Amino acid sequence: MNSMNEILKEVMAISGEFSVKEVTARESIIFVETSRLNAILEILKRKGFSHLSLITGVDRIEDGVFEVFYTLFRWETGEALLVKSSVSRDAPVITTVMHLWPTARFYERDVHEFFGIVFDGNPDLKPLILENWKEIPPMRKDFDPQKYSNEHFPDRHYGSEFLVEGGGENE
Amino acid sequence: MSNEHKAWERVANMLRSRSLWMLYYCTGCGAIELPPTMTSRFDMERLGIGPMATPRQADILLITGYLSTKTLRRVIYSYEQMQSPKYIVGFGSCTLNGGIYYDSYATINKLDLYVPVDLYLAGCMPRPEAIVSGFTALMSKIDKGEANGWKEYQEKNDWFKRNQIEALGEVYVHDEFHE
Amino acid sequence: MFMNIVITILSGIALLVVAFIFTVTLEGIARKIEARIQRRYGPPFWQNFIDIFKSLTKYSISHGFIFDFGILMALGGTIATVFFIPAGSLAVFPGIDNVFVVIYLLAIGLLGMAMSAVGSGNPNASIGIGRALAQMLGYELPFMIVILGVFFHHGTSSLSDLVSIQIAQGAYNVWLMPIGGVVAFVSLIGMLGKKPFDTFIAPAEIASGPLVEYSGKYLGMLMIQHAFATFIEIGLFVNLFLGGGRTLWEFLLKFLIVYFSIVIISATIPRFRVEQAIKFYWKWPLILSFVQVIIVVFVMGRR
Amino acid sequence: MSILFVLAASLFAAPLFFLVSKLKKSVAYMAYAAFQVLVFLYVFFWGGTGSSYEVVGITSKLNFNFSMTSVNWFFASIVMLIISTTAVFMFPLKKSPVKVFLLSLVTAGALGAVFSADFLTLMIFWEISTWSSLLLIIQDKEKSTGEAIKYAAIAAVGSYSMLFAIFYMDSRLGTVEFSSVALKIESQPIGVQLTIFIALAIMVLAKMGSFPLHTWLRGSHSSAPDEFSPILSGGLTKLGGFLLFIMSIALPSFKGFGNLPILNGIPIVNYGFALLGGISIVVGTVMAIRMEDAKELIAFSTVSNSGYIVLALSIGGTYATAGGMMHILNHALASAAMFMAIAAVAYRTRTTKMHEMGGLIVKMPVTFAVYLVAIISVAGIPPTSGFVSKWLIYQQLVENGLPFLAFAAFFGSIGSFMYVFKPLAGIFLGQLKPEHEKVREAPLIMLAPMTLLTLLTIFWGVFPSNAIRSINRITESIGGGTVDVTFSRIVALTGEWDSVLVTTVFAIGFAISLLIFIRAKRARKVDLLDNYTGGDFLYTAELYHFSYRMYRPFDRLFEKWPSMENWLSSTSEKIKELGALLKAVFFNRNPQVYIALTVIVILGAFWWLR
Repeated sequence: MNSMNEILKEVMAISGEFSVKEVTARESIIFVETSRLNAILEILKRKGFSHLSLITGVDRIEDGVFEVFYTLFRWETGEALLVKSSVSRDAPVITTVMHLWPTARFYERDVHEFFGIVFDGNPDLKPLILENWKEIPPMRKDFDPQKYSNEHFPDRHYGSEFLVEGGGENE
Repeated sequence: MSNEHKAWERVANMLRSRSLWMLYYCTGCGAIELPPTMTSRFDMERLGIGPMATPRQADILLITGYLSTKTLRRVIYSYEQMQSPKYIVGFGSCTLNGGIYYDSYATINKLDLYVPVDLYLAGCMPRPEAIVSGFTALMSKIDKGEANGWKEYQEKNDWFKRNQIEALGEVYVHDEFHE
Repeated sequence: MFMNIVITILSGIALLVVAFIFTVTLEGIARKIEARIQRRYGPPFWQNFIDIFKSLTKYSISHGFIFDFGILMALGGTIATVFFIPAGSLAVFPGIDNVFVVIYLLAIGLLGMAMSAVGSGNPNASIGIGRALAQMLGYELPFMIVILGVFFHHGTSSLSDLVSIQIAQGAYNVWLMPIGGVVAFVSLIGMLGKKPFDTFIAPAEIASGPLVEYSGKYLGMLMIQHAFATFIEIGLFVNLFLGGGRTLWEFLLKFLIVYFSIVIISATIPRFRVEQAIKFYWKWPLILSFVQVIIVVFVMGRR
Repeated sequence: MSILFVLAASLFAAPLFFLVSKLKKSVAYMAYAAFQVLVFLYVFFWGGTGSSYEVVGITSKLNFNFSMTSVNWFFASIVMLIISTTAVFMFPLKKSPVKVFLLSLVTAGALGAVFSADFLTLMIFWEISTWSSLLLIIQDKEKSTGEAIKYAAIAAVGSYSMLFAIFYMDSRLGTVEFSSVALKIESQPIGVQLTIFIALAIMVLAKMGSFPLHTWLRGSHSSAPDEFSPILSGGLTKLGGFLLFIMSIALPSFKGFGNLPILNGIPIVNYGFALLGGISIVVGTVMAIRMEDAKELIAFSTVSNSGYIVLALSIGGTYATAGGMMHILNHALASAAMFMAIAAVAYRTRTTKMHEMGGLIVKMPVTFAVYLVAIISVAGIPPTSGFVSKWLIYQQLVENGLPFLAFAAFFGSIGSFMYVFKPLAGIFLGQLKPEHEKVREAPLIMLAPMTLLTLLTIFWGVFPSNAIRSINRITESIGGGTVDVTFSRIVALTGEWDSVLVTTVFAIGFAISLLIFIRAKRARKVDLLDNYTGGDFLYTAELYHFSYRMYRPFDRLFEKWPSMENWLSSTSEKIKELGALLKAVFFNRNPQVYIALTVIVILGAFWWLR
């Protein structure tokens, strides 16, 4: 059972260099451009990282990019691998991985709903959790939840009597 | 009201206060406080309060914690299925003023804008002792005939409906799972 | 002639009042016993009265004509059956209170509630009614076979005559036919719908089954019907197997003992699935009831 | 105005109706209905005036004997009541000249069979009605020839065994008349009595659809035209009851088999026959619970109820006989009413599949009421007549102490709650399907006969003494015991009950609950879309109508049980192969083999007949 580094070396041999950052003995992160992302994921799946446990996104608004994380897991040795790639904020399109992992369909639907990243090839990019949501995707940093909450859900106005008596009459 | 009707109403209130049936609908994190309240340590049944499976049979609807817009739609639908006289008890600070989720895009901040609340229990989340003392307070309120949230909902119905539409857009939604 | 009509009416009303008050207090005490078994205090024993009258004061919804008519038929049938149960000295129709009439009049109550529950259009209710009718086929058969033996041995199927025979004989049927008594007791638990056999009103699985759409006064009427049905079923068992009682108090005492033993059993046993319940009833109780009847018919012969 | 005139009129009316309906269908149907009603009234009101006896000589030995005793009157009035109400009922249904011709032939055959005084006439007229019903079954549905063949095969088994019985009786006793056979049969040796009894029993089982020969009922009912099913299950199976009554009660089979081993009061042969009836109750009930088509379900309920009749009339005794006869009357009324209700629903909704319908109580309330009273009677619940007959049968079971037959009887009556309730819930209750939005109540001409049957069921349920007195007249005429009946009370050995009292007490209970209902606050009417669904919204309400395989836990219990129909179809496969083998061996092409075979057969015949 070759360790994770040997696998990564084999992958680099096939698809070229990419930077590797080791977090713990059994977990590391690799940074990949979106153009090579699909090929590398496919190779990693063949090499043993058979389980896709999560797809999630991070909004790097200062660099103007969205980072998309693919968390892979290897059952034989219990190693986890985070494949990170970034997509520009104004045209966030990335190819789907449904052909590798069918379960990716709902992860991609979730990321699409909360970040607006389009996974082309995924037929089912409907809203998953929010109902009747008209605003921009809420997990983006340029969306202000406080403002939305104040507009849509009026607050309780605490008049003077509440503060002074400390809620005496509720006994 | 004729005094015969008033006397009958007083007897009815006495009956209603001693036999309250609670709906099995745990909307938030406070619901985990209910099992200890029902079982042998605090024994809610000795106050005449017991869980019921359907809104048709229930008298109290417990809003136990933060209330997201999706759950609020189901709460309104269940509340309207319950039969009056019916009461709502709000648990914790999330129903009072939004609690720690005051700035969230998904949860409401003031419960009694949308449904009439008869009793608030402070605490995040109120422990079983607080729940039991809250219920005894509700029972005395019903006994005195002051717990008229359900009458309010009937009289000021359009005010409630307007608030609901403002916050939720529409109450009866079509989602993919029910076509 | 006119006098005994008045007497029957009065004793009928007395029987109804006794049945209602006694059974509802007993159910309240039963809740206290169950609470004690679960190491808690439980509600006051008059709690069931409060629940019933509170439900009657509430508003309610109706799903149409058959929803109402079914409930009226259920409560009406069950009230009619109560008159045919002799309670010690209080026998409303001595001589013509036939057991088959009691069992089949009770079926009106079940059919009425079944119609009204399915009329509410809720799938939980239809599933509950399907389970109730299937389970009825389970517990009713052993009971009927055993009471066939009782009628054959005593040569009469009228309740009040059976009671007077047992009193005169001094030996209760439960001593004459011990296996029959045990089988009847087990199927009595099924009839009452107590814990091991209450799959048709399982609150967790099918939201209290047939009762899912009943609110307010319908619920109150169904609780009254349940109280009367309990009185009929346990009264039937006491009269058939425990000699019914010379005075009203003796009957009520035996009623109480039988009821509390069932409550204690049902407080400690989890719920059966429906086919398990039917398989259970068709295995041991049915075989034992056949053994008992064969003993009675071929060995003991007529009295 | 004797029986002959009535019989001749109904026989010659058949071709007449055929010709008239060639010109104008509705006129023919009206004439047919009027004729049947007239015959019924004539038979019903003429019966009470004692008995008359007529003979029609055809050859020296072969003559038809007809009699008008109380037995003939009882069965004639039941059969004619069902046929005349169905005749009125079927006016709006699809009309065709062939159908009206066959229907009137069926009536003529049934009438002749019921008035017969000897086995031969009974056999001949019965075959007329069987063959015409055979042709009638394949009128409506296209693929129903398979079912008709199954019916023909089993009917043939019955009629051949009866034919054998007739010839055997003629050769042994020299007569086929009921009364004279009854006199001569006691002196015969046990073997003779046994063969006659068994041969006739096979005919009864085949025609009533009891246990071993019940598989034809389901197919013939589901493919028969809607207007024929009530006659088939209400009328024709009752002819089996007539033969059963003659066979086991009129010919004193109890004395005849007296010296066979007795099983608490019943000779072993009768007990075996009753056991077959018991098994047919259990099989009919279990199969009925698992049916998804309303007509098949009621067909199996006919199997179960004819099991009751076989059980009751074969154990004999005063109460079982009275109970059996009363059950023939009740089941005729109830199953005819059920089939008519289902036919009315099918007339409006074009289907009899229960899960394709729902909520029709809103659109067809009267049909619902008719169906409700009919199922209360089939289930045997007090205010209706179904309970009276079952109660009488139970009295006899208790009196003789027969645990296994009692088990079958109790299983049948409690199981009947399950299968009678399934169509009620599937068709009438629950949410209305959108395509049934425009369904209207059945036409008045359909409702009138149905309500008549319902009122009769309730009348004989509340005042059973009226029916039991006429049954007493029958049992007296053949020397059996009678059930003593006052105006409202029925007294039996092991207990008595008062039907008027039960109904009044039920009315009092109903009034008390009505009082509570009105005293409390008025309920707000809510349609079936506003239902508890675990807090979620409900848009397509008819998806929520739960009626497909309503008793799933019960079905799972009986999945692995052997089914009679599969067993029969596998045997028929084997017989087909055997036939193919024989064909290959004997029927080859060259003629000499044929000649040789015929010669051998003729020789054999001569040897046997010398």
